[in-house]
Amino acid sequence: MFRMKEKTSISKRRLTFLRGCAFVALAACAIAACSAPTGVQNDAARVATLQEPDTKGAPTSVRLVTGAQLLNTVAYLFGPDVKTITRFPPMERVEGLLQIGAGRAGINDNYLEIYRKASTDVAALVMDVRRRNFLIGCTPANPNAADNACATQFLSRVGRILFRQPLDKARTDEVVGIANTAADTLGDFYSGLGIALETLLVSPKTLFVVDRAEPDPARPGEQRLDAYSLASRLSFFLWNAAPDDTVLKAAESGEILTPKGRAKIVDMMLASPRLEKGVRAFFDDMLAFDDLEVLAKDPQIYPVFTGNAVGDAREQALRTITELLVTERSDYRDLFTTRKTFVSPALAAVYQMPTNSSWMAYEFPKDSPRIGILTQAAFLAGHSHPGRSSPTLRGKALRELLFCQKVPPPPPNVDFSAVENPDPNIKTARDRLDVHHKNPVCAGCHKITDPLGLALENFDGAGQYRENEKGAPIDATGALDGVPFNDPATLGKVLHDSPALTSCLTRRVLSYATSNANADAEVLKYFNAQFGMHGYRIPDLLRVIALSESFSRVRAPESTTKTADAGALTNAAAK
Amino acid sequence: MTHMNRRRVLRGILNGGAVTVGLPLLDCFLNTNGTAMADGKPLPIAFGTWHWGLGIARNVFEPKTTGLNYELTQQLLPLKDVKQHINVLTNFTAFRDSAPAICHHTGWVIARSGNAPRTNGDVVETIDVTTAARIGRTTRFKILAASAVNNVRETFSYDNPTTPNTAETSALGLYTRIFGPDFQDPNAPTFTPNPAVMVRKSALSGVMNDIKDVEKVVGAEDRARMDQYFTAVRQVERQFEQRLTKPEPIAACHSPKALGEDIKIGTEVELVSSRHKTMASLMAMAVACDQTRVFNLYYGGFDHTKLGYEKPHHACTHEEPIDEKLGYQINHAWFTMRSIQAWAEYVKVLADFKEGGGSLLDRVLVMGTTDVGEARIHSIDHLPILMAGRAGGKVKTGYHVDGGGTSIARIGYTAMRVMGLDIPNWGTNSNNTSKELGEILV
Amino acid sequence: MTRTLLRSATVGLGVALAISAGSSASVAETALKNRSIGYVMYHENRSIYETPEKKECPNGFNTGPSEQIPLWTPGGNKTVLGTQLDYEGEVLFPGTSEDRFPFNYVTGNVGLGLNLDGKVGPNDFTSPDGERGIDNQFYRVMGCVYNYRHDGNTSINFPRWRSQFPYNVYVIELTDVDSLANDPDVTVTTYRGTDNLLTDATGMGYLPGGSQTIDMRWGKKFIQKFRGKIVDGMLTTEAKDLIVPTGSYFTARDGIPDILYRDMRFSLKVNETDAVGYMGGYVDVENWIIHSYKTRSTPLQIYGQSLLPSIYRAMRKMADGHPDPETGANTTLSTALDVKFKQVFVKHPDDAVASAGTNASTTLASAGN
Amino acid sequence: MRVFLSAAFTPIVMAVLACGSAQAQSARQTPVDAFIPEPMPPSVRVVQTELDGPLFADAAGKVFYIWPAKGQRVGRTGDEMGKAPNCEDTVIKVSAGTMPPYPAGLELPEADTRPACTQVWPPFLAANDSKPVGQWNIVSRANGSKQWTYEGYPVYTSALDREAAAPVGSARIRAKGDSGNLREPIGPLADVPAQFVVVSSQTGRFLARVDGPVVYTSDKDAPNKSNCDKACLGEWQPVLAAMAAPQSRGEWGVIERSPGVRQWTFRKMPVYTRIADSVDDKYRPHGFDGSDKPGWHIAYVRLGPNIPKGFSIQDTTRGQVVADPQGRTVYTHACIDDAADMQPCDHPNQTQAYRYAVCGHSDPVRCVKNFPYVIAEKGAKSDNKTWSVVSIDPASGKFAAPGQAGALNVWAFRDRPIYTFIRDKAPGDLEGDAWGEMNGFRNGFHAIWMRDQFGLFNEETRRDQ
Repeated sequence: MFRMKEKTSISKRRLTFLRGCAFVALAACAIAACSAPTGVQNDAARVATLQEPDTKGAPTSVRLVTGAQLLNTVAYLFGPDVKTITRFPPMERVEGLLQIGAGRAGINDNYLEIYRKASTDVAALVMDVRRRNFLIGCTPANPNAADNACATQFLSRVGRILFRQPLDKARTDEVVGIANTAADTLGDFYSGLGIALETLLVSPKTLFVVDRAEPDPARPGEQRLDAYSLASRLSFFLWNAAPDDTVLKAAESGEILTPKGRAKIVDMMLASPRLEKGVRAFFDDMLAFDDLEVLAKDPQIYPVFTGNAVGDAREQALRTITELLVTERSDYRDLFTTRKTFVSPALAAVYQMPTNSSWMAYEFPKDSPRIGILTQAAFLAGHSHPGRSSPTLRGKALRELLFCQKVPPPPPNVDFSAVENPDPNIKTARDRLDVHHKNPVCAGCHKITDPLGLALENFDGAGQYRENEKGAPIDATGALDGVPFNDPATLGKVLHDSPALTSCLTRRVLSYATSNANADAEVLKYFNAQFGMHGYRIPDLLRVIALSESFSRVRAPESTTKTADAGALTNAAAK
Repeated sequence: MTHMNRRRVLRGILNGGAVTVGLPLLDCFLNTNGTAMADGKPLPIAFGTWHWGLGIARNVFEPKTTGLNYELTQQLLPLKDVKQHINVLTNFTAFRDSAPAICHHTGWVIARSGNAPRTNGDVVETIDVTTAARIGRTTRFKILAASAVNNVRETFSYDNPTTPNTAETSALGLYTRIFGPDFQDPNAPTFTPNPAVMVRKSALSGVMNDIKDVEKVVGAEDRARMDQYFTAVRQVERQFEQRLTKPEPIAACHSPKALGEDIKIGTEVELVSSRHKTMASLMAMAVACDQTRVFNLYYGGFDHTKLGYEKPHHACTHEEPIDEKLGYQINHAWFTMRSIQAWAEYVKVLADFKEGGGSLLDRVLVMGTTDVGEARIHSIDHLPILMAGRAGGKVKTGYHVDGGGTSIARIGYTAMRVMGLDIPNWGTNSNNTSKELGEILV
Repeated sequence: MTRTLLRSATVGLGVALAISAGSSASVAETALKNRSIGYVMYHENRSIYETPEKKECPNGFNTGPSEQIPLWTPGGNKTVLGTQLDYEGEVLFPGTSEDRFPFNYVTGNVGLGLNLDGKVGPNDFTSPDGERGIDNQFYRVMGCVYNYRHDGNTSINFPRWRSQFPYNVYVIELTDVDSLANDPDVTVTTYRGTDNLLTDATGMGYLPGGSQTIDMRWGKKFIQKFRGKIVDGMLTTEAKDLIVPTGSYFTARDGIPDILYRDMRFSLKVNETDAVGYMGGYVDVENWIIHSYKTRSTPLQIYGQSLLPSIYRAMRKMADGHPDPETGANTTLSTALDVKFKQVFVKHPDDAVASAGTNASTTLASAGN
Repeated sequence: MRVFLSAAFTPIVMAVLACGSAQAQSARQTPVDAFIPEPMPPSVRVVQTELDGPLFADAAGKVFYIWPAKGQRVGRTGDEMGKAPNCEDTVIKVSAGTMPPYPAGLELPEADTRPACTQVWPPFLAANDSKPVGQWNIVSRANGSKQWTYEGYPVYTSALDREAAAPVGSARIRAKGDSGNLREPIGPLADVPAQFVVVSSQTGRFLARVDGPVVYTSDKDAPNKSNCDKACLGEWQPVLAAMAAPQSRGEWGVIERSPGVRQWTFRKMPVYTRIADSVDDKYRPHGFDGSDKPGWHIAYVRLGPNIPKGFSIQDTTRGQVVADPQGRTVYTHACIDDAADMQPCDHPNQTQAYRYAVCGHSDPVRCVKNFPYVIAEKGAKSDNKTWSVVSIDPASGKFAAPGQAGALNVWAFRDRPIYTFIRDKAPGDLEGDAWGEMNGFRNGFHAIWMRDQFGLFNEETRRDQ
């Protein structure tokens, strides 16, 4: 607000106009009011920051592990070279996150076949003559027959990691039995062991992360995650992989359930280089980078934006994010004003700059228009049409992905001709959209999205810099909820200072951590304030959340009927 | 049928509000193909690939018009009797992005895997393997591959870069593999179950126990998901069971007469062609006997020779002068013509194979690839693909389609969609596509 | 109609992109930096003038090893020693005797290339647009050898080798440039680059804006400096000896040979994205024959009907440069290359200072025993 | 001809040593080349060889070879997997015409004395009661005798091999392209984790990651301790191991770089690849540029044999070659003939007609002038089996009889004399490389590459181990 006053001196007339516009827009378009904490002021909230408000926790859920989570776990077990090139089934994006969609995804016979194929690939790699000596840890007495001791040793060790808890005796015997029978039938110890490993890999205990609840001794009547479920939630949250041996040990001993023990484990996980994978996975999800997998540009209009450039654009954004937020522990908001990034040969061509033959760290010069992650190819090209830029798509993405707002889809029966088949005399996107805005049905929403996107019009549909469109100079001025800007750099600054930016991030991280998008407003307010107190540093926010009650407290899912399920929960808890 | 766009389906579900099931139930949008059993349901669809080496001479191969009723060009003339059963697809591109151009490799690898290789043998899962995971689960061979090319190291099927699937290179070998001692004639009175299958089936019991365990601790909605998973595992188990029980008799299945002796090894076109024809018949019978639903047959790599002409096909593409009057290489054109003729013979074998009320072609789809477009310069644009069969009524035939320089991965993508694979898109980098070849879909 | 348009647009993709990208305003703004600009060669071929009716070869094309080897030994020797080993020995150590086979030279006087000696001689060519005095005796010899004509195998492969084989990445850097339109004094330095060329998704259309790090570890031999000038966008340079890395796929593993050009100079139309035109100079006959043989052995020479012993004799006959100080016989043949470059950002390794190769002409021998 | 002044080359030699070439490292490591034992027929053993690593050999130590069929420009030669051997007892006297434009049926040089295939490649025969074991099986020869096969291919020894564990018949370091169909020595798998392969080179057998890049170690590291900091990690990439597997074994171990991240060690030294060593391109293979970085070394499993004393290594436009004491590039002659049994024709015990054709248009006198032998100083000796001093009769090109007058003591590589080339004028010149038929692959000369910057990265290297 203070900053806004500063800005008003630039153009009072324009600001007034924009303010009015924004008001109209909100009224007409009914932008979803899911950004509750927006505008909550630090001073007022500071009191609330000291203590986490009482929470009823997130409903327990059952989540299908993602392909990346499965592969990360397999890599932990067997090394980075044991991987399959399987294309895992896609999840559905719910409340802005695939991670929440994972709580609804199932496995039908087609998908099972994909997991089976992946498990066959992995087992074959592990049993390869070059690997097994290093990975199995024992040698069978006779390679052509079953070996109970060796199979038991291997399968119980691997099963514990895959299932995220130790196998009980019966299950161990069962899977060793599979290995033994198969070994004797096929006359090969390793083939038998491979088949047993395959069954562990496709077990629901590997593929589904099940939240199990138990009564919270500190709070009678309330439920918390049990030790193993907590270990899993922490590990998938921070590492995007199943818990490792250390984390499981803390669950086995119950240490993870004590505040001190939990803090120790969380701090260890935050200090590990594996945190980078976790943070990558979160931002990849939040920024919907999976959409880049199907992004295609018109090769005649953007010859330089090849398939390589698309893949590298995603990698660039993720490298920028992890370097800034994890390695340098910088302020999250700096992501929108930083000039530091990484560039590959394919991207250097898009950015019209020299490069090395592989990835290199790079800082755009002070006078460069490239500032912040929004001026990178992933955002610019990812939210454009195949052959031209789109202020609307960019503005919409910014609202939805970074501000957690919902922009409604266009109403039916709209005449898009002004933008789709524009009058050739109209040169720039701004002018084309102006024509489109003459239709009052459209104007409402477009006034929410377009001004943000228009600030990025100096970048074409592939993210290449330009000063003109069809010979006409580009006007990159605009305003965000009343705060004006006149180029990508000032847009970045305005974003940086927008409270919605950080509150949305807080909301997304909490949703991602708990697979629940419906946290209490008060709880969000608390975490948001904590985020601010910690200088908007991501690892600190992760820590606060990982150690919070909101993270470990659970309740039964709403739609679950009380009877049998409650019994099951109790039974599980009693174990 | 209109193929429902997956994203649209998703949006539909989301906009509809309650989402109680995950994506997998999209399966319900697929028709009944691929899962038909020998219990009176329609005969199962099957997928084949075919390969010929060294592409085409564009000026005498590519038809001048598209659609039905195109005129057969000089190199396509051998197809005149089977024109109604096939589609000729021309002018597709193998986009390699920054990957190197690997001679005789890049073209077919992208056609069959959607991914540009960086070295020889750098081949990710090929289309036949992906398709077999969907439709080939119940048969004795998930994939059956044979090659009239006399080289075991030459294959066009990969699970991954380190796992190529080799093809049978002798006709006798192919016969023995299918109809030798391990053949369980569906029409025979006796049956012996395969112990390796038994082991795999029994291993599933552990997974099912785990599902039951999990079901105990989850809510009702999640239990429905576990039930769905249980059903899927049960289905796999049933597929194993099916392979362990005596199959239903199949009227069209007759174990062919044993091959007395192998067809001579050699590269001479007449020899290759006779091996190819024998292999084609064996392959057709293997499909009819439901021994496999995914079948690869390779007619040629590049060392075929012509009696009385000293250069093998590949050398010929480079070494033979262009005939100044005709404007093309005469002997190369002859080799290509023989390849197209072999394709015609293959299609005819399938068309003439009677089963049910029709022919084998009614329920198969065969995709014939080659490694280069314009042979003389070994180009990887202007790539052609030949297709045959109607895939259970989902594909119409008799067309020439001009791909307009789009990615050749579109054809593989279309084929897999036709085979019932629920994939929203296919291919990597610039070959990624979600655009089917609508021109040949019913 | 739509279809036809679409198709022709796509057919031309590689080529069209290469040209249209030239108009990209943004690259233009950034390409000339610190008074310098780099280009990487993506196309190279011999300048051969052809007419559709093949008027320049009234006696037809020359025949190659397939046609000639059966006639190699009169009376039909049936031994490996008398045919194969004799022919291969003859390629490596060609004699000076009269050719036993007739050779078809280009007739007429229309040809492409540059006027190297500043004179208009009786054997010189006149370009289709009327420029006289063009020296290109290489064309006189090779114009009727199918391999070197536009759809000959060598002509198809040379551009590919040039653009795709890392050994051959060839970079020129213009320095001291005040304007790409007119500048009386610029420096052109040649290098070998170490990076892949930037392409569109087809891998066949080359784009400006890539980067090339100079090879100072192994490539010093290829460095040469030229003084030049730009007049109305046309860059011309002085002539110097030059070694150009010119390997083929077939010799990727062993024996990559280089071509020695004598008195080579550039004549290129330059702008912010492209440099297109000629390199003209003289090829050393001995060096060239061995280069040809090492990059394309006899079975590959068949591809375009080139019979090296005959070509050697023809080259000796038409040689028009660099007389041997002892015998007075010319040792080189005037030639021109059609070359195309795309703009690249040139990076010099930190620890290396670019310096001209000292004695390009002396490090490659030009005479055997 | 310019005089080669050895003093002038000293700086280059020094530079090479400073770059940490194999030669400079030879004192640091002992040759050990671990392999995974596999079931073998009773009379088979594994021998350690200098350039080719562990190979299968007979009781006398003579190395085994196979001859997998391979398509030629015309036709196909070699043994088909699982089929009867094509290397027979009959003497072949005419050409097979595999290389256009030369037709089949031409009389081969010295046809009257040309040996049968099995005289050059004696089959490794099995006893009548031999039983298949592991990858070893038995196939019947045309004459009814039984021959061992390995992975389906008939197994042979080579008559050219004079010493135990010294394969002269053929090598793992192979010519490419149209090189005819060479025999391949066979051996067990190297005992390295599956992320790695062992690649044979003239400098020794070194480690590479299975997907291509060369593996290095750093002087800054200590045993079982990596000191590669953030700046270092910008250029070098630790080769990571599984975090939850036992995996210490033999010369291999793991260290925990940081919590949850384990790095492989080889002989206690942490191993890395260099990020900029490009490998994802068929034509830009193993980058060795990391070895130019001070303090970094290629991780050799076993160093190659020392080059003869006084010889040097020279830079060329595409890597480094071995040069004689005067700095002249040295060449070997390689040859395989055009008969159906594709016999080698590059050894002093065999016909010299091929070499004479390409070194002097079939004139032995011109040959000696064009490609002079590299004369060994009196008393010169090699400390290994790869390099040797042999006595040659310059008139015939064959080994001289003991005490023969006029015989020359010359340097040999793999039992074949080496040569310099008259057209090379300065160190690093390579005029003689690829000199001959089919780029010198079928019959011609090649430099001995110590570092091949632009060599093809190909499946055969990948398959190496």
